Amino acid sequence: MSEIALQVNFGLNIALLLMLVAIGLAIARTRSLLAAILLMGMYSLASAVWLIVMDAADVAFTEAVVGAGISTVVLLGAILLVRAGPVRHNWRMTIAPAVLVLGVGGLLVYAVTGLPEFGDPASPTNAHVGRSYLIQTSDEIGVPNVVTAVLASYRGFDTLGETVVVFAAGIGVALMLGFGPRSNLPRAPAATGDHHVVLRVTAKLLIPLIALFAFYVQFHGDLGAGGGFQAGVILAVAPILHALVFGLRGTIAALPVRAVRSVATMGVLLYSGVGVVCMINGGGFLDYDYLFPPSVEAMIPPGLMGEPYHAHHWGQHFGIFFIELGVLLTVAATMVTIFYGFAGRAAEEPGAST
Amino acid sequence: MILFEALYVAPPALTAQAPILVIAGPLIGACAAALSPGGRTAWMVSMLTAAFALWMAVAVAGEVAREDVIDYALGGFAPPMGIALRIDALGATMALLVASIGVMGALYSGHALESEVKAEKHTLFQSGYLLCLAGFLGLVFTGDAFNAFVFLEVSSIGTYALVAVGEARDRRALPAAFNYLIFGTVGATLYVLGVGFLYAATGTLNMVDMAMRLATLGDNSAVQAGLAFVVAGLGVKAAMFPLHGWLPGAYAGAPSLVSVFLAATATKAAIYLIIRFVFDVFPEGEFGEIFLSWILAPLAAAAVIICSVQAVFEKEVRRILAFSSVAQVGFILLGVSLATPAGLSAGVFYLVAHALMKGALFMAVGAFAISVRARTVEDFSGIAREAPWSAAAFGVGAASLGGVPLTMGFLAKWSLVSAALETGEIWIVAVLAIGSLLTLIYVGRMLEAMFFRAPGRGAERAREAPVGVLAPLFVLAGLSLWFGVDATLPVSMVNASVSALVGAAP
Amino acid sequence: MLLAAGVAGLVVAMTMMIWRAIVGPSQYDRMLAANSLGTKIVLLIAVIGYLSGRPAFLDIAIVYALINFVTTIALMKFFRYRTLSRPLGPEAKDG
Amino acid sequence: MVDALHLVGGGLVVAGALLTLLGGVGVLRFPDVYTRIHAASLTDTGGATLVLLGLALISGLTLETLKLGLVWVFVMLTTPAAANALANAAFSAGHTPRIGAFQIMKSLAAGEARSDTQRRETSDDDKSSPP
Amino acid sequence: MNVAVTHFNYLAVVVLMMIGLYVLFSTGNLIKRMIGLALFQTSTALFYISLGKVSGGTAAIKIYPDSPEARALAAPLDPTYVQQFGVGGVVYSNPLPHVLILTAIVVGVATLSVGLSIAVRIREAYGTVEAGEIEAVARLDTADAGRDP
Repeated sequence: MSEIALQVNFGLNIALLLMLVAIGLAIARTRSLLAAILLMGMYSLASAVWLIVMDAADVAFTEAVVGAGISTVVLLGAILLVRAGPVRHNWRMTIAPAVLVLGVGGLLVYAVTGLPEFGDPASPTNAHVGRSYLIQTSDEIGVPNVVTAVLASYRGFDTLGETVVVFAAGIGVALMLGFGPRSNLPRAPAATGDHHVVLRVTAKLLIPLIALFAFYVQFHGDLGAGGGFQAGVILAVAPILHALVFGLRGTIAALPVRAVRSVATMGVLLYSGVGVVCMINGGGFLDYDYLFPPSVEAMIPPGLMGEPYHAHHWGQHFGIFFIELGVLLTVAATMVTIFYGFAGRAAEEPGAST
Repeated sequence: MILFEALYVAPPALTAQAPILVIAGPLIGACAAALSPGGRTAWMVSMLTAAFALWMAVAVAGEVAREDVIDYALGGFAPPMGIALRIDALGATMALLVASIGVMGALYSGHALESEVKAEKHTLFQSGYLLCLAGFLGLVFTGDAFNAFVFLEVSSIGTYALVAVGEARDRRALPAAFNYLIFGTVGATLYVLGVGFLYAATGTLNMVDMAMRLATLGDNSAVQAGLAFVVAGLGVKAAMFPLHGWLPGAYAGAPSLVSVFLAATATKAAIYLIIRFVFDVFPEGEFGEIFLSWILAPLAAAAVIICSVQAVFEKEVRRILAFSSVAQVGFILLGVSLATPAGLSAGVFYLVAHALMKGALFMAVGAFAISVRARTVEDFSGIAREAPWSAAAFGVGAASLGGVPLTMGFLAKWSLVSAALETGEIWIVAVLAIGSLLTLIYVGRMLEAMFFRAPGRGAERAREAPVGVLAPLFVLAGLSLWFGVDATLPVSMVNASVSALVGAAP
Repeated sequence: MLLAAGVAGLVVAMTMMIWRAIVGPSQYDRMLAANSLGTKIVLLIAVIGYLSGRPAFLDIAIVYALINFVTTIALMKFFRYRTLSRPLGPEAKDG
Repeated sequence: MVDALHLVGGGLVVAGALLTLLGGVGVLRFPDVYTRIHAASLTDTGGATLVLLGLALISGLTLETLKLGLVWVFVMLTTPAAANALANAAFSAGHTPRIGAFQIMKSLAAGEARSDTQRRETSDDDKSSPP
Repeated sequence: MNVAVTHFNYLAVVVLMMIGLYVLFSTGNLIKRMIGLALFQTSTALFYISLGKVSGGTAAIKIYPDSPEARALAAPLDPTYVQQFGVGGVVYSNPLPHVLILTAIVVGVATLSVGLSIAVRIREAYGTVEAGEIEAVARLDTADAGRDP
């Protein structure tokens, strides 16, 4: 890194934030839902670059796959189902919100003046707990990616909650959309006269690559940016792409709805099961140091996994491995469930489509 | 506490882990329910899990009675680094309340679901129900501000869908659920924003650590706004007066099981968290006092008056009960805003009383709904003749709501009034009196229609609800009565709770 | 220095895409802008990674390239077929 | 030697960025969707090739180079495919090109295609709604 | 220094939040409301991330101390600054907000999908997703409540 990199970071920060504000204003202004969705996707894209500038690589990863990918697809699925026209504007409906928003904004500006300067390394945020994580991770967890260490180990309970939130969303969408008319899913077309050869071939090439890449992100999460959640969403993208290109019918035949739902459940069970195993072995819930009973731990030769990974970290490593796997399963399966819900609900009456 | 000694039969190994088992039990149960082959199995899973959670909650309460405060470090990391559960007497009381309502709801769902939710949805519904239960229990136990947000969302996301499932009976459930989702998410986001400001000021998310650091820091604009956002965000969830717009529709539209569960736990858990922040985390000083007496108290008073009036003019029974809930939240917050030990314990006692009686009332309405599709007070007229037992339970709940002597509601109102008199805040006494009068009016309207009129169109076809529904209903109504006569148990728990809080009172 | 100039060029190009997305006029212009913005962001992430000495972030660029494609397919299905469940192929009812 | 590689790599990155910039100008200035698609996809692939090649020169033979290659493959696969899909969608939705032989033929045939296109271009904003 | 400069990030985030809230409350269209809600939630994420940035820092993925990479990262910074705020010779940004926001983003997409699914059902039950029209129908429902269902 050179001095110029710092200046570039500074400039990028400002430029990207201004871009975000511009996109936000455009979203507020547009009356077309589709335009709003497209702009929202662009907002996510731009904010993810900003996140990289802010050193939040893991978050950028997530925002990229969730904001630009899954959210856009889900929103598209939704506006197809509601067949909404342009948003109606009513000037009377703009005054009260404007007053409210200005009030909240005023309070926020007042609050912001009390914050420490942006980027201050000595601010309470950066000096207290955050710094302790950076210092202690090597000793206590032993993975290079501190974000993964905090996510999966120090604050593993939050992550369990997050996984459960995803699971709950899957249940919610299934309750709403899962039992409706999944009638007449169209068959795959005959091969003749197919003029989407480009897309079909590209998709065929990409789908296995996407799955492979998901597993790379999963197992590389200790060392670099990535982890169960990101990998889960990427993994879900593979069947979604398959459904988009080759039709939902074939995808559901390969990955039945119930099976996918069960996988989501298995993920949560795996995660909480790790916690319970730790408890049975005498530790607290999710205390991975107790993942293996002492008798097993004693059998592990100290240098087995290389110098930094002494026996104490064994449990942490495997604990993180298993819970990230649980997150992967739940997230991937739930995202597919959600997609099934929106794509599979054939709401249009015959002939209603354009 | 003798009761706990008697009930407290959990083996020591379980007791040590009881705080987390209270939360993890329903979580794992939710998975099992989702995997189970049919609605019946899911219901059994639901029952077992809720009972397990209650058992563990009792164990926790016994432990708290002995040790005052339990800290449970998750993942083996001490608090500011890791997440810790922190349970004091108030938390234990709330957990007992939530878990008991959870068991009653699970028992009740055996029959109630069949008439209101399509059979194919039963497994997922039970799973969602257990997730909500886990969410509320986690919310009550956690000692970490951000973890509270996660549990807030665990419970909320499940709740939105569960409310919307009520569309099978009443399609107004759908927009109500959507409204709830919008309000709830804005509330949760405001909460996160507030926690963000507090985090920026203190650098920690653990509530105890945060309180310690705030005490030395004093307040600056970030802290003040942070607290304001936290309370506003939780206020949405707690249906604090101007932020209650989501509640009437949601309670009226949801399947009756969900109404029971929400009315008895959702707003209560949020109020609990408000109390937690106001008394444990807020730095002592002018800001806290100004907040309590100039913002919280007037809003609570407005809620009592305005929403009671709305309840008086409402036609549909469920909506009356829903508006009444907002008004009763006002009663509770009035007690809290007094910030004296007496006021606080009156507020907490009222909270428990309201949970029991509102649970009983919604459950009774659900019991009627099994046989008849009645909505308005007119529809319910004369129903007491066709379904006497459910109506009797409804009557007990309504009497408690109206503050008739020998019910828990009476004791609650009485202690509120005496606490207000003690502080000399006459206007609060006046508000309480007007509110109680209005409550009597709408309660009287419902009871008059049910018990003293000839059966109307709807009530003629009414039949008594099955035992599976009557049993939990009678437990809730009976508790309202029993605690109205002999309130030793709740009073001792509430007093313990308040003495845990009041040291830090502003 | 050169990399910084590259970043500047890419940022200006991004701004142009955002402008195109805001003014439209048709939805296809917005789609084009979104897609092209995605490509530029892939490049930007790669260049930032080298500039700031952490080239490991290329993983994120890869994800972007993938996601961008999926989104575009979804949008195309939106325009062509008005459903996400239909397979691609000869149009049954061209619209 | 290393410095020279860095210099050349940096130069390629700048060239790539300039190419995308040029494409951006095209996207802003060209008259209709098809020409804009043309400008964007052409410069995107070209610019991506230059930038990624430049970065590869800078990083030398490492794992990162492999990833750069992967990014390049993905961009090369997806950008043209997306452009194809986009143009296809626009065309089948009835968007008429404003320049080129197609347009001339059409304007000869109809005599009023220009105004037709303009109307379409402005009214298209709410295409998400069913007619 | 001027607050507008030192707190630029926070102010921009405030503007984004206001935009999100405005979109949320100024439209009756349920889908657009969800978009506004998503915008509001995302801006909270940006707020947290801004809090965790340390100037001159790098992503919190540990680099082996004294490796060439670590030295290159520390080179442009003041050595005493690195000494005071760095860990193993490298200044990292704060990982905790990143973890929190990972969770928040997940919650955001969960809310979005549940909200949209409810909106879809509303469209099926009411034939519209405009809040005003839904309310009108719901009022009729309420008025109907007295009559036999």
